[in-house]
Amino acid sequence: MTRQPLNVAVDTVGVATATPDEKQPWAELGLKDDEYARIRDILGRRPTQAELAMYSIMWSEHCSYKSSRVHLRQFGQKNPKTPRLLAGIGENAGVVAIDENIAVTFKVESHNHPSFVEPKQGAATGVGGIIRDIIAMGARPIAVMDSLRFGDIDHPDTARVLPGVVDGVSHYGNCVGLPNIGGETVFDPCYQGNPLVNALAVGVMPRARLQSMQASGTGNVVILLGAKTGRDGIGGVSVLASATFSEDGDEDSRPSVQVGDPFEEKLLIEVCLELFDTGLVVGVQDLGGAGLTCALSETAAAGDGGMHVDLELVPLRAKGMEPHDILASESQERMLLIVDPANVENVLARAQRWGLLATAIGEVTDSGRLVIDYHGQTVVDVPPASLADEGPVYERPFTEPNDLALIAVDRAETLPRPTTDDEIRQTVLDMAASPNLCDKTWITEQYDSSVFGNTVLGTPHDAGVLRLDERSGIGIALSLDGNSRFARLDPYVGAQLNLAEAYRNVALTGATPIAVSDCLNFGSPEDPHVMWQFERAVTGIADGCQKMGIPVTGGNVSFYNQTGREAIHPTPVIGVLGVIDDVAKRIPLGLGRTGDTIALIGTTREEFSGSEWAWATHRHLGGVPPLVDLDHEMKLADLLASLAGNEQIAAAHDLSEGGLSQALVEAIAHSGMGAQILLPEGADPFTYLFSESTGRVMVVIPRGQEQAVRASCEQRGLPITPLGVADANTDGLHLRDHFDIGREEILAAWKGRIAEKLGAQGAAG
Amino acid sequence: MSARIGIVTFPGSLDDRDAARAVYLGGAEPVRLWHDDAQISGVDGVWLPGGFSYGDYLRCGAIARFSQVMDTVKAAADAGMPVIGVCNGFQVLCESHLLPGALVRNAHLRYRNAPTRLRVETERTAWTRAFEPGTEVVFPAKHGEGRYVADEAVLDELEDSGRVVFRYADNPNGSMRDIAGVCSEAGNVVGLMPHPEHAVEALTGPSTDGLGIVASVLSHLSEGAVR
Amino acid sequence: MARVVVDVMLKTEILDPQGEAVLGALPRLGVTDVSSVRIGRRVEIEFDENASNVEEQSRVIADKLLANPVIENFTIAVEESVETGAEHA
Amino acid sequence: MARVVVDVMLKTEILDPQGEAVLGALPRLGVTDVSSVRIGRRVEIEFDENASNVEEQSRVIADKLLANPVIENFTIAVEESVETGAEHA
Ligand SMILES: Nc1ncnc2c1ncn2[C@@H]1O[C@H](COP(=O)(O)OP(=O)(O)O)[C@@H](O)[C@H]1O
Ligand SMILES: [Mg+2]
Repeated sequence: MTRQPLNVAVDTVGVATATPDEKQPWAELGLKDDEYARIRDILGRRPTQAELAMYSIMWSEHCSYKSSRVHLRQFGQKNPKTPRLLAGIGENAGVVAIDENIAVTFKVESHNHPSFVEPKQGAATGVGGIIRDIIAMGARPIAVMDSLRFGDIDHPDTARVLPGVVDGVSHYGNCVGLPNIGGETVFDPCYQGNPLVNALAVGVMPRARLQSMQASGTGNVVILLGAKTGRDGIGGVSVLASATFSEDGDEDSRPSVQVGDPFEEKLLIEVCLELFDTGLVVGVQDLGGAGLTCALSETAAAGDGGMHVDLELVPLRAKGMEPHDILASESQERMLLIVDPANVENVLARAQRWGLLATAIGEVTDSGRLVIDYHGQTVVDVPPASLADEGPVYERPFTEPNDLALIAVDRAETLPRPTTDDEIRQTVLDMAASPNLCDKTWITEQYDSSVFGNTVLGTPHDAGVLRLDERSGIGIALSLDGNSRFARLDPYVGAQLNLAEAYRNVALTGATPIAVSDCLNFGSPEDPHVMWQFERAVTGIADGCQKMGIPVTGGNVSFYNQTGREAIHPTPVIGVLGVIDDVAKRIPLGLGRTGDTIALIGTTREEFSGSEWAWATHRHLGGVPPLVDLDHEMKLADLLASLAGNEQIAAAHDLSEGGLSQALVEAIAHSGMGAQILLPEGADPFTYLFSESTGRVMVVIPRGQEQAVRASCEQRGLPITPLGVADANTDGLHLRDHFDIGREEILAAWKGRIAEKLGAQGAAG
Repeated sequence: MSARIGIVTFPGSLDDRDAARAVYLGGAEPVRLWHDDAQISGVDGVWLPGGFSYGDYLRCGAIARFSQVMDTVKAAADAGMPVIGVCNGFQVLCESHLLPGALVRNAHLRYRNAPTRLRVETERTAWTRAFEPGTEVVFPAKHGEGRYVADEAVLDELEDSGRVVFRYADNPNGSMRDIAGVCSEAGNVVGLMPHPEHAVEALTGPSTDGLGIVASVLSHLSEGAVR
Repeated sequence: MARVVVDVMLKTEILDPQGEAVLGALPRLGVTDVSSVRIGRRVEIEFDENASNVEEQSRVIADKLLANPVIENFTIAVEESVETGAEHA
Repeated sequence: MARVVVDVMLKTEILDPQGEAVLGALPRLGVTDVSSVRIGRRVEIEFDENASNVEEQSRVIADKLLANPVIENFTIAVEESVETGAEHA
């Protein structure tokens, strides 16, 4: 009973031609007057209802990147040429070569608004969506990461959103069987009402298995694989992702929500991989935000240009769906396959073996048109490129926010500081207990981290490390980072600081960074100040990647993250991928063994603007962000790779939010060891412990390697400062001439904070 | 010739590859079995891996009980073949009534993943005979529905007959009497929630204690061959 | 003592993966003439002897705590003065 | 078309942490006179028009699949010939 009788009047091409003056709701669908006029121009008539729906979806901000496109071009223009890049921007996800045989694909994407409306399902389907992008490239997904931002931890809505989001990420990732190898959790009032849920997925494949999204080969069959099509998110992601929430959160205007089925997704993975391995598909595309509309028009446009679809063949879950509903539906867990007619039976049989629905719904043609019939009547007849590639492009005005100069002079370096040893000691503990720095185990322990048995480093390390090949030991490292306070102070520098942090985190495992994916979360592009932030951030990333020789391989833009006129801080979230020849040589977190030397590489300056200290203790955000030095970052990465390769380093940790103080707290907490620290002569303890000067890492050098490491640093012009020794018999932190903090006291401050705030919530679902 | 351990792949199995790796590293030969095949001929033991066999939204393991392969596994288990169920596999064994009790939602209501210390309570099973009784092992536990429950009478009987195989040192889920794993009367069928197959390599696991599970079944099988 | 039963079901338009999984398993039991399975929650609330506004209070509980209005609907049934110990068989 | 509702509840002697969690959250909603909350599953099964032995088949489904007798009890209610599209509001 999936097919309904044709008893409703359908708006066909014939009807549209005969009734040119029929009033159509283009404005309600988010199209501008001139855009509607252009559609009429392209078609030489008014669009049918189904066509109008398709244009409104494909020409939305979410699908067409109409506001961002002019700026994103920079990535392509500035990307360093590298033979590693097998597929880049414009594909479902970027693909990079790891060695002669193996390629890896990864991408980060947002699911922000849906996660505010329905935290669990919003986050879950966000994970599901990014996984399908990875499958579509021909890869087996092997891990996920999640970068989460919420309002103030004490705000009641955070107690609703956070547990739901974590539950969603956990539920989907765990059920589909992917280890979660890292991410971040940040609290800031600017995300109140606009939480950010960015998910990254990574997959691996033999290089030869790279798939294309082209619907080529006239006569080839179009197959819809996976879940039935229901009313999920009709007008959902697209409209959702382009709509600013009204301030009084009108409940009835809440769009319908998609519910994910990770079991179905797991079947999709297995079936698709089997089909790729047996060479049974010509082209493949995932169904994401814009459902069939996007998949059909993109594959047709990328291929021979023509396609014919019989829409009534699409298996439906809901009754009474009209053609435009079917085309717009965002039902999850579906893929589109292009298959040689000779292979159709085989494809259907393999799907059935796994218990997955597969239906031939059309064929590739050489007509140059995407023609969609419904019970024999044509409801769509358009040039597919007009949907997929020729959407509107805006040159939106952008101007520097006028408060920036004022903010710049409001420097955190002038804030009152703790001065006595007791005050500084207390600050170490207060910072460790602050929402952004405290232990995130309550979240991360809800994620599977070991499935597949290849997770060499996961949380709480600076980056995740996965083994790709058990024989050669080759592997990858991945980090996902953002620091929106720096970006708020200076979006160009802030974006580069983000890039530098993710790059450094990857290098800290001993891996060599090779590629970037980014998710750009901003307010409304219609606000020239937001647009300025966006332009600056994109330029910062593009320049930074050019400088460091690592290409941006893909990413995602999320606009309209604002409530009323209040936009979130500009929040670029950057994922860096690195390669490590032998995962057995990865650098872990911790303090090595008793007697190992603790040292700091990099320069500590008096830099507090935008720091966690300024925020956590003074609720202050002002001044200019710390200096970014990409040359230095590259030397540092080179050094770390060399130390790891020569096994001259026992452990390492990034110095970022919270500075050296927090790095010591985390190293002590994770290693079970103590640290005896002696600050360099003349160093101001407060500055040394809490400054957030970047480009710094804490390293632990095995006994007997001190000279060699020092020489390696000097050779690269990197300043190294010995700080002390690791010692199993020291209880916690001993800061000579200043204070001691016992391990138990450190743990008491750092652990259990999230559970304390949120543990009791969200249990009823 | 080394022993052949069949590893069942249900559509939603997740740890089947990991189980195969563990079996291989432990010195046995992994053999892939498909949930819809009635044939398990040629294997000397069966491993039911973790995962969500058929999208276990209703109750973990509830649907897997009706699979083709479980009919055969049941018959083989009755005939004395060593069978181990880990996590979802344990749930499947309970739902199939090959083991007593049930696994329900964790008392704290969350999925939780952490390395977990377990005491091996008995070496008199096909899958633990290589351990000294009382040995402590560390396996990752990761599940949302791993709280072991049964009637008091059943629990008493399990205790009295030495069929509690693993006990948690720090109960992570509210399991009755800290039970992490139990076995059948004959000791050939063992189920446990934590994952030995994720504790077989120092590089990726919290320990290599999981290899003892494979060593046990190998020793059990070779003794059978001698006898 | 008043007992209230709140039934919470996913809205009909919303995918119910749990129901789908059960539906898909029925043929294994030899059941082939079922067209749909939907699975929701049944919540049994027992109020104290002298509780007042039982229905009203239940509505608040259902609306705020038991059901997620974005994806679920609920119904409330008040079973006045059930004998204690009534077994659910 | 016959619709059958199967209610599955945890046996009373089995701890229901979900119910406990809801019970514990009630005071925050201002509800203080509830003595117990138990949460189970409600399963709505729709049979085809001409299905036979609906009750019997439902019992098999409930007994074998929907409920685990070790921990759960169930009840079955057959609602003969419900109009199509009956909305759960
Ligand atoms: N939402 C999350 N998902 C997965 N891992 C997370 C998440 N939040 C934090 N983590 C992990 O917890 C650890 C600590 O986080 P963070 O304080 O951001 O680390 P860092 O100081 O390296 O930036 C990291 O390993 C990070 O990957
Ligand atoms: Mg970080």
